[in-house]
Amino acid sequence: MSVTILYFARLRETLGLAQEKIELPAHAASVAGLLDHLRARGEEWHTALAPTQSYRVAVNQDMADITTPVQDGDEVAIFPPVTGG
Amino acid sequence: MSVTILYFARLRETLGLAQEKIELPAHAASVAGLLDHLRARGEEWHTALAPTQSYRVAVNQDMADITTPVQDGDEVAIFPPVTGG
Amino acid sequence: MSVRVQEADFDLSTEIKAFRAGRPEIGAVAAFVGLVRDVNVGSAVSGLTLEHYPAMTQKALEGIVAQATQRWEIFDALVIHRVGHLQPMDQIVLVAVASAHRSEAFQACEFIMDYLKTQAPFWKQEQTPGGARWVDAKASDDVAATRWEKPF
Amino acid sequence: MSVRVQEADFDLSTEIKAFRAGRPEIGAVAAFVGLVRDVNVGSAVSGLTLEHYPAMTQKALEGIVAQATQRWEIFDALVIHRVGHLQPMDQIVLVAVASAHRSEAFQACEFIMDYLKTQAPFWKQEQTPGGARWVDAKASDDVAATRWEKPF
Repeated sequence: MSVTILYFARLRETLGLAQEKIELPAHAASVAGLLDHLRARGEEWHTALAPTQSYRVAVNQDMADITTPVQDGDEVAIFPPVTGG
Repeated sequence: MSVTILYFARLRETLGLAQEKIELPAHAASVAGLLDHLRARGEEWHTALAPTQSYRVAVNQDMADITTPVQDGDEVAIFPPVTGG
Repeated sequence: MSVRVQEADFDLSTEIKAFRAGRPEIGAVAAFVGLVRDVNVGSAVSGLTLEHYPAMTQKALEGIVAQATQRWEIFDALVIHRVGHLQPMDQIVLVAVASAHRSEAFQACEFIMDYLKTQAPFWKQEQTPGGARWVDAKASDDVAATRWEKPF
Repeated sequence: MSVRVQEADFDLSTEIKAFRAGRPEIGAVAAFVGLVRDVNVGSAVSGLTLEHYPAMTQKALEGIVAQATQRWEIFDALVIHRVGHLQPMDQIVLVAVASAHRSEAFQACEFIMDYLKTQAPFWKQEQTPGGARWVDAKASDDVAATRWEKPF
């Protein structure tokens, strides 16, 4: 299935990427599965998205957690804790 | 001793008086003494200034209670609970 | 610290701009505006007259602001309170507090309003279809002021 | 309910006037303005860039305001948040809440700010003498947001 991923702020700079479209295997159809899939890309991804790092994930513009399902056509955003206001 | 008394809002209307200067006997030199002195003026005063009524007293523009001393030249104000803001 | 009692209306932007001019250390301004409502305690209100005790008002308000300044880390506080004749939707009072961070500004602003409501010598008389009537103090205002006495 | 994300500055009086126009049932407006400080975490700050996630920002802010509206008896709430390049003393955010009485307006206004700080997808990058740096989220903001989860 096809998923759009957006990266923001410091995470966008660390990973050198603002947006991508990926094919996600059906067995990875959750935020946890998607993160595992991305971490497998190598050291930089493994470190930036380690569970001990502070970051947030939104699925279709709603705050999500690792159990949130990811479906074909979803927009997933990964970003540092927010600092507006 | 000479004391200026100010009345405000509903109390001013009830007593029909905005301001007066009175001679207060030395034995009445506190808010409690002053109130007793005023209550002795008659039924209307006795009722309006009964301890069960809701009103406040300020001495020299500071909120006071019945133990607050009253001295020669003081300005005492008697008024309903405040309703600003 | 600035405290003003006046008949004239005030402009929020003008007051807040003057209040924080040249002070880039301010990160937060909490403000409260009290307004004349067209209904109160079940009656239509066509107007309001605010009476006060001039010699005491300024002193009482400055005392309240001084307490807030001692209690919270704030840079400054502003109080403007109107007196005289007002109509529904008119502004009655402005309290603004400036600080580095928002929590202190919110707390000090609410504290000043709660104390102003119970300590500052203002009285409201409303014009209603049944005639003029003095507004009674609310027990809820005493409760609101009392909660600041708790240690924290 | 009105939520706006914009690069342009806003005028406090204009916004509050529009917000409460023709609504004489409003007795209280609590407002908060967040400003760019010239110093943060020990460094001089010469400017700020605010990035956001446009598709999510509006939805997140409307969700926060909807929660406040369900939770407190308020008439209306307004949120304006700026994005792009800002300088010290510039306005960043305005939150205003209108209600009949002050307590609800204060609480809902602070609630919206606390949730905005932890839930709305904005990120600040500061320009300092040591270069640009992303602002870290504050643990104190998480604590501030958590306290609204308590029953009351």
